[in-house]
Amino acid sequence: MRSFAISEVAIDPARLRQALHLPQCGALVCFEGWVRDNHMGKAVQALDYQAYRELALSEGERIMREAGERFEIVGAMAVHRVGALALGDLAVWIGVSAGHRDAAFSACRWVIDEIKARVPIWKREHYSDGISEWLHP
Amino acid sequence: MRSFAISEVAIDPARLRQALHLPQCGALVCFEGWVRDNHMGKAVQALDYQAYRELALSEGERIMREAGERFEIVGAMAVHRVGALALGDLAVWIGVSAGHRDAAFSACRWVIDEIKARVPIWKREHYSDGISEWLHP
Amino acid sequence: MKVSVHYFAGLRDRAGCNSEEMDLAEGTSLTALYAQCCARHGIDFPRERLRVALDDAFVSWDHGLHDGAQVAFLPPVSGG
Amino acid sequence: MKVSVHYFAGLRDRAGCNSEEMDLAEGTSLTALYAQCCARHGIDFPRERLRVALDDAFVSWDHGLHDGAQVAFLPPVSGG
Repeated sequence: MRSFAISEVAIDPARLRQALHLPQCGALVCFEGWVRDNHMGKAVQALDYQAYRELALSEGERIMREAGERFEIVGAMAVHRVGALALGDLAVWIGVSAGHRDAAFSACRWVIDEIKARVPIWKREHYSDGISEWLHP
Repeated sequence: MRSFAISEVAIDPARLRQALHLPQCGALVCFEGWVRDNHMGKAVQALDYQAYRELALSEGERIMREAGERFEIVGAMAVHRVGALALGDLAVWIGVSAGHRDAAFSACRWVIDEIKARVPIWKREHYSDGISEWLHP
Repeated sequence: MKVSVHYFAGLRDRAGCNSEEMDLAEGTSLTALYAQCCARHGIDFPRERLRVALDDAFVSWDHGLHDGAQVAFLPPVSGG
Repeated sequence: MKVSVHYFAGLRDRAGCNSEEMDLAEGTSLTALYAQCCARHGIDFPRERLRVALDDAFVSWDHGLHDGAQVAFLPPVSGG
């Protein structure tokens, strides 16, 4: 199972995790990216994610497919939140199940790195000084 | 927060994860080790974990403390199940939260590797051919 | 030929719209289109830092344009 | 002196008990104690592959024994 999704509503890790629970798997590695209260020393109050939806979905699916070719994994799912998020909200969830932990760790790490580098989604941070800006690293 | 626990009852990942949810964290990495249906080509039906409880707890706590010294993390928790487990049961859960994903991934991986190498807990696998044996790798 | 140009993130703020229709001379290139968009909206984002997508797929900057094309100029992404 | 010996996993199966009390001559070493346990229960697990714990802490094999000591011979672990 491979899937990449974009969600306008809160991500539910418990439900996603359940779908990766397969008898031949000994390992699940999950990554959760949360909205944290600071960025480069500036206090963050909230943020928005904006996606180029069609291209984000196809590029996301491509990443999940590539993960299955590069690593000995069984299941892999990723969900990225879009819209307005508050401090502590879950922005991205990735789960990878595998026979052994090595592949699960490597693939999960690879997937988040590729999502951050390739998927057309942008973040705008709202700082406590009233300024907000799109991050274009 | 650092903690290591041994549990005679089913581990609850949702509750554990919640405790690691801290405002300065941008990343959570969780590892789950499940009872899988095969080991080295043999069909597994169930397994037992046996612990030297006092020493397992002190060695586990030492690992969690060392993780906090080696990596830039905020929270770290690990729970190891003991007793009789069925296929698909959760045997070990580890969660590490951090400002950034790099430390969370590295520390989570390090903790499970150290637990497997150092904590006095043993696994006995019950195979479908009726044989059962303690693993002493 | 008519094309639609889609803007995201910082470029959307600068353009003041999600997308717009533009009427182009036959043979207009993607780089020339981007230059027109920059001139129209005062965009100063260097082209070298952008990726470009045509009809919901990444393409290279020397890819041709066609009537009805959906074009998007994509600033460096910051998801995750 | 009296010591308690605790067994785990494969050693427990072989010894047929979780733990036992043993009465030792003063100055008995951990390696000599392990040899006695092996002889008594037909254990053939090589000492080099075991760790040893005294009073719930890992110790080296040349650590001394005392009256009332809690000793555990630990096969390679397989948790996780």
